[in-house]
Amino acid sequence: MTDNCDSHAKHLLNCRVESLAQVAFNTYRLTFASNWLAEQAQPGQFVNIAVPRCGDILWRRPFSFHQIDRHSGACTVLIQVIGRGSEALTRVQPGEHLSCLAPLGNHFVIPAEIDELLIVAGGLGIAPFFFLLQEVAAQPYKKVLFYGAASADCFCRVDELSSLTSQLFLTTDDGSRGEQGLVIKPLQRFLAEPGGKRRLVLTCGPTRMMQAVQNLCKKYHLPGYVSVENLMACGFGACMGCAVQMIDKGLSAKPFLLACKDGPVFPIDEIVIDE
Amino acid sequence: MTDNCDSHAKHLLNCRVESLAQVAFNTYRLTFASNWLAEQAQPGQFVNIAVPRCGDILWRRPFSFHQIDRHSGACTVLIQVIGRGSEALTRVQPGEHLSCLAPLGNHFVIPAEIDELLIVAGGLGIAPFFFLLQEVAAQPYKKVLFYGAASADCFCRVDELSSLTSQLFLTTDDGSRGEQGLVIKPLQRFLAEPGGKRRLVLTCGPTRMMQAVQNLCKKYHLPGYVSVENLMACGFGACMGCAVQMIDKGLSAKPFLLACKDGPVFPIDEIVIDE
Amino acid sequence: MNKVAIRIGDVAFANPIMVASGTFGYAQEFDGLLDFSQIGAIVTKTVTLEPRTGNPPPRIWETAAGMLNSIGLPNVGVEEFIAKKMPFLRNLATRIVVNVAGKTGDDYVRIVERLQQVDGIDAYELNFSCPNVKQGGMSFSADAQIAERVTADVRKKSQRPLIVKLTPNVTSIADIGKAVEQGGADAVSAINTLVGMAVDVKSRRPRLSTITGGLSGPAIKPIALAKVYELCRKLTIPVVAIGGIMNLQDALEFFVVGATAVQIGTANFINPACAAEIAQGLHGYCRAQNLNLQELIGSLRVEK
Amino acid sequence: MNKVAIRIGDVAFANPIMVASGTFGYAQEFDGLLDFSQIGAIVTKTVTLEPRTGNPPPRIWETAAGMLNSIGLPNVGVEEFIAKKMPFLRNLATRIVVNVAGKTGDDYVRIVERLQQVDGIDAYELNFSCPNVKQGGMSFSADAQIAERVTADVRKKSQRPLIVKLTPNVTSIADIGKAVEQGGADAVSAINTLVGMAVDVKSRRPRLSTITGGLSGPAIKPIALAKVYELCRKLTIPVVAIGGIMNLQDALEFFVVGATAVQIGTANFINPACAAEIAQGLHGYCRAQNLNLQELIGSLRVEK
Ligand SMILES: Cc1cc2nc3c(=O)[nH]c(=O)nc-3n(C[C@H](O)[C@H](O)[C@H](O)COP(=O)(O)OP(=O)(O)OC[C@H]3O[C@@H](n4cnc5c(N)ncnc54)[C@H](O)[C@@H]3O)c2cc1C
Ligand SMILES: Cc1cc2nc3c(=O)[nH]c(=O)nc-3n(C[C@H](O)[C@H](O)[C@H](O)COP(=O)(O)OP(=O)(O)OC[C@H]3O[C@@H](n4cnc5c(N)ncnc54)[C@H](O)[C@@H]3O)c2cc1C
Ligand SMILES: Cc1cc2nc3c(=O)[nH]c(=O)nc-3n(C[C@H](O)[C@H](O)[C@H](O)COP(=O)(O)O)c2cc1C
Ligand SMILES: Cc1cc2nc3c(=O)[nH]c(=O)nc-3n(C[C@H](O)[C@H](O)[C@H](O)COP(=O)(O)O)c2cc1C
Ligand code: FES
Ligand code: FES
Repeated sequence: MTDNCDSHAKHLLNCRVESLAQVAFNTYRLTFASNWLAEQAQPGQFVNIAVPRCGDILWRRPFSFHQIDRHSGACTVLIQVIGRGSEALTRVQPGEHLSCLAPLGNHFVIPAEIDELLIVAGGLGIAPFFFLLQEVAAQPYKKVLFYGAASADCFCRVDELSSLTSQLFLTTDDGSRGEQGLVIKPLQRFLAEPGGKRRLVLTCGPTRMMQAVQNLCKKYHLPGYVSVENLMACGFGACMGCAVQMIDKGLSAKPFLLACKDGPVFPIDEIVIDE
Repeated sequence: MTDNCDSHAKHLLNCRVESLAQVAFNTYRLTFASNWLAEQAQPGQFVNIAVPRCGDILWRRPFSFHQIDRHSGACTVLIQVIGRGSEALTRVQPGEHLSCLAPLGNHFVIPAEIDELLIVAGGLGIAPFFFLLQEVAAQPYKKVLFYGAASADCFCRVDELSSLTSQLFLTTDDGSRGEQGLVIKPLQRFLAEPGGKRRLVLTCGPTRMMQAVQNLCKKYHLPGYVSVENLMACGFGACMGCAVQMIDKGLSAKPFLLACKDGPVFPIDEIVIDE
Repeated sequence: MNKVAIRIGDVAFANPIMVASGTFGYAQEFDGLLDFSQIGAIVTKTVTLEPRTGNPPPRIWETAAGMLNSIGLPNVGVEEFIAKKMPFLRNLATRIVVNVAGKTGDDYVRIVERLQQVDGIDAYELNFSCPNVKQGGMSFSADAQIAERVTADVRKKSQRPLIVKLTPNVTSIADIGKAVEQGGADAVSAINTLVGMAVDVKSRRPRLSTITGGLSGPAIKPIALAKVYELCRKLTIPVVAIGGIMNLQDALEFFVVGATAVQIGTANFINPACAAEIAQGLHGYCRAQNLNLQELIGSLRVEK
Repeated sequence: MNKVAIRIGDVAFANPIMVASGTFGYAQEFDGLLDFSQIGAIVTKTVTLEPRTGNPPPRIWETAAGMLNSIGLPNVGVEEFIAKKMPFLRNLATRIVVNVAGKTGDDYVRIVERLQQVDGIDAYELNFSCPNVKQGGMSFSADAQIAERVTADVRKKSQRPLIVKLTPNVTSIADIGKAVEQGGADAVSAINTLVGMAVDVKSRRPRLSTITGGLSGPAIKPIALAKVYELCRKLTIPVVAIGGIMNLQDALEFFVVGATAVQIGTANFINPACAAEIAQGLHGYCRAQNLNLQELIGSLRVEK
């Protein structure tokens, strides 16, 4: 599940922007064209996009694949505007070209023999799970999504997600949609009830939330995977900047893994989840 | 003529972009709104515009006032794309706001008692003279424009300029419009013929051209003014970076003047014209 | 209550936002562009004993998130400064710090002696570090012994606080800082510009007439922050931070590592009202966070 | 005819465009992203005697036109480097320069002694200058005597060219450069990163786990150019230029001031094919201008 993808697989691509549309508060869907990428990309992997025309923004910006149309070659990422890079990327025009380094990182591999797939997403942590849910749509196991956001207008594509899942729990910080409070609350209740024997937990989102999921997995002895979003200078293992600390089990001589190459998907009981 | 304008006169203004249109090869007309500026600005003065959204471009970019509608408050500059700053400024959208520091510098003051005003412009050096010609339209003296460009498609607003002048000489490097060769050629012929007694020469353009005009002024003992385009970090006398060397006449203790404050308009026999 | 007031020596400053030498002229050019009373102090363009004409053009070049300059300290000299520039400066409702430079230690002493007779000056900043003056300059800033001696000599003649401005172009800025502290400086300011260069490949010429010049602007902020942090840890006198500060957030970083005050340099060229805006922003920040500037200064958390 | 070939010691390089240590791993990550045979040399990530795990996160931070890193030289150690990394490296159609670092002078000698037994290595680069290694490191690069002695000691054991990599964080980089030249270095490379820092104002924490780190990228190019120029004027051995090179134009500036070769660092992260593109560009430039690289090197015109 945390297999490195073949290092030959990544390419530097010049991709045409097909569309850009706002999908939620401060959040945009950016679609670009690459048939090759649309064939290669796996849920959990990401693309590192160069910010155009901003000479002082040095690094590319990493975004998870959010939706891939394997036939048309349309690759979509979900971009939340949080700083100058993401802002600039949501100002590109259809027809422009973006320099994309992809596909990067490892990906989710879901064993077929589970009963329940529990996905816990906070905010933009939802990004990779849309793609994942599409890919596993035909799988027989139950898919439960716990999706928290700050406010009702921050949710992305809830109707579609609803149709891709067996059960959907929404929470908001301000109670404007779904349950009020942290997304951990419905997860806690869910886990407290007896359920499927072979559960697998996946999570992506704010640090605090992922830490809470980590604790719950420990408590309930559940296998789980976390997708981290460390700062990245390169995104392909060259700078060693995106180190993730491993939980010291007294075994490994290798205390650090690289988020971009060994991850971004890690077994939830293996790494220290930190800011 | 090289009077400093009152230092209180400059302001930091947030101006709405009204329009942007290509007018020649690589050259755009940018119009923004400021009633105050449209009242204040004089031909020869310039505006220092902050390049939006480009954190690594530190300095503002200076542009001469090219056309001012004193009634509507529309202020126009002519922008040639030569680097990243000018490129970014020709991507702004109407409705956006630009941070403008203006009016800056001194301005042309044409004595009423001349017979002939000879203007020698190379390339974008034409920018300030459109405004000047509009302002002196009612003056009785003859206005002769020598306007050189690389190629026919580089000329800006020739028809309008033609109607504002008594005589117009066009030259292109490639002969695609007007006379082939340097703009100095028709000027030389013109000066060799007997003409108006009281001639005044104004020039703006490439260094070599301005040097040639300087030499001709010397040869024919003509008064003249040159508008320089030094690199500027501030545009208002704060950095002392835009120094212009004075011609050593053994008189002045002040060997350097500031292009942004003492200029950009200088008596042509006073300064060393250099890259 | 003023939450942002500071002291250097026995002089109080209403707020810790100053404008850096050489980037604000003698303030006249900024008249009408900002309210001088909102900034803590104006540090003047460097004044020398004799008038200086400065370096030939080209004097400036833009670099990635920064700029190079080799202005060369053009100024009217101390006498004309007193006669022509002080009348305007002393009427401004802010502190005036006069930045002085000399070719020899004696020059510094003589300029300060002369300025002691003049009203309206609140402190001196000794520029030991301008990289663009060919004769001398660097030696003062790179040699701890000389720096200490010159500081001590000036100290004897000065009844006003002395701030010594340090160059970053040394192996250990703290060694020089400690030396001038020893010499009696009331504060140090850092950093001056870093030695830098640019080349026009087409003409094969340096972009500056002096070949190398001084680098300033956002590009150098990380370096300035490291130097200021080093000084704050090793010295007991206040540190005035300079280097790439463009906005409130940048200024706050320097306070967190321990700076008592900050100076805005290159940013004045781009936004002439920058220093006043940062000062206003700092008031607002302290109010909103309900803290005194003193609580912010040196609040860096380095345990972990 | 190859217009762009260069020599360091007795080794010829097909072109002067190298990739800088620590920014290209051991080349594997770049497989498929560029044609290795197009670049002049690969300088490996620093190799130490024992394996190192590197610094805890956070290790990187983006700054204006630059970045800070405090990676801390994680590497597998010299034995595993030989066993696991050299097989891939020695099959590449380019020169391999192994960058080595130690805590003591003796470490450098031992690593090089060991590497002498290994095929496929064309030169060594001695990293005297990494600012992120707490124990030692800095002393080698800031002290001319130590630098000379260690160079001389390694020289005795090495049959391959020695390039000594210098830190810019010193008062006079030329003094250190002259010392290692004296010690027998075949070339110097400069600059390593500048000490820098950034702070998270909200949490009051440094952005890097090690508080300070190394600044690289376009922000430092002007500083690198000034240091390289200084070295080129004062040394007789070749200077390999490093610092903020993002494109051909940047590289040309360094050749004009006198660099014999250049290394591409941070740019590899943004455009993994950068070094190959610059090398191709240089071929094209020399062809178009009808000149040999040697005519370009040191062609700066400073009379005026
Ligand atoms: C593997 C991976 C996948 C990602 N997928 C997505 C995605 O699908 N959609 C999406 O919107 N974002 C995603 N991100 C995060 C995204 O890359 C950052 O939000 C973006 O790079 C910010 O760039 P900026 O220039 O706008 O912000 P900056 O101006 O660089 O930063 C603004 C502030 O945000 C903080 N910040 C920046 N990047 C991160 C980060 N990665 N994690 C935490 N804080 C950060 C900075 O510390 C700073 O305080 C992903 C990150 C990684 C590593
Ligand atoms: C008082 C004044 C009035 C001006 N009026 C106009 C005008 O009306 N219309 C117009 O198009 N331009 C005008 N200019 C020039 C204009 O300011 C520059 O072209 C612009 O700043 C270039 O910015 P950039 O970021 O596109 O180029 P950069 O990327 O900064 O530079 C690209 C290349 O052009 C060179 N360059 C940059 N600025 C200048 C300059 N000022 N002179 C000579 N070479 C330069 C640089 O050396 C560099 O090689 C004026 C300049 C001054 C000082
Ligand atoms: C154009 C220019 C001129 C300067 N002149 C002086 C000077 O006369 N005296 C001085 O002590 N520092 C001078 N400096 C240095 C600044 O005061 C400041 O230390 C440096 O620019 C770093 O700060 P910044 O990055 O905010 O600009 C000058 C800087 C610039 C950019
Ligand atoms: C992430 C990172 C890691 C680095 N690791 C090393 C290293 O292991 N050994 C070394 O000698 N230099 C190392 N360097 C320094 C570079 O080789 C180079 O000297 C410096 O980054 C300046 O060049 P640049 O601006 O082109 O990046 C590292 C630089 C970066 C950015
Ligand atoms: S981001 Fe460079 S190694 Fe992971
Ligand atoms: S541009 Fe700053 S003084 Fe002229």
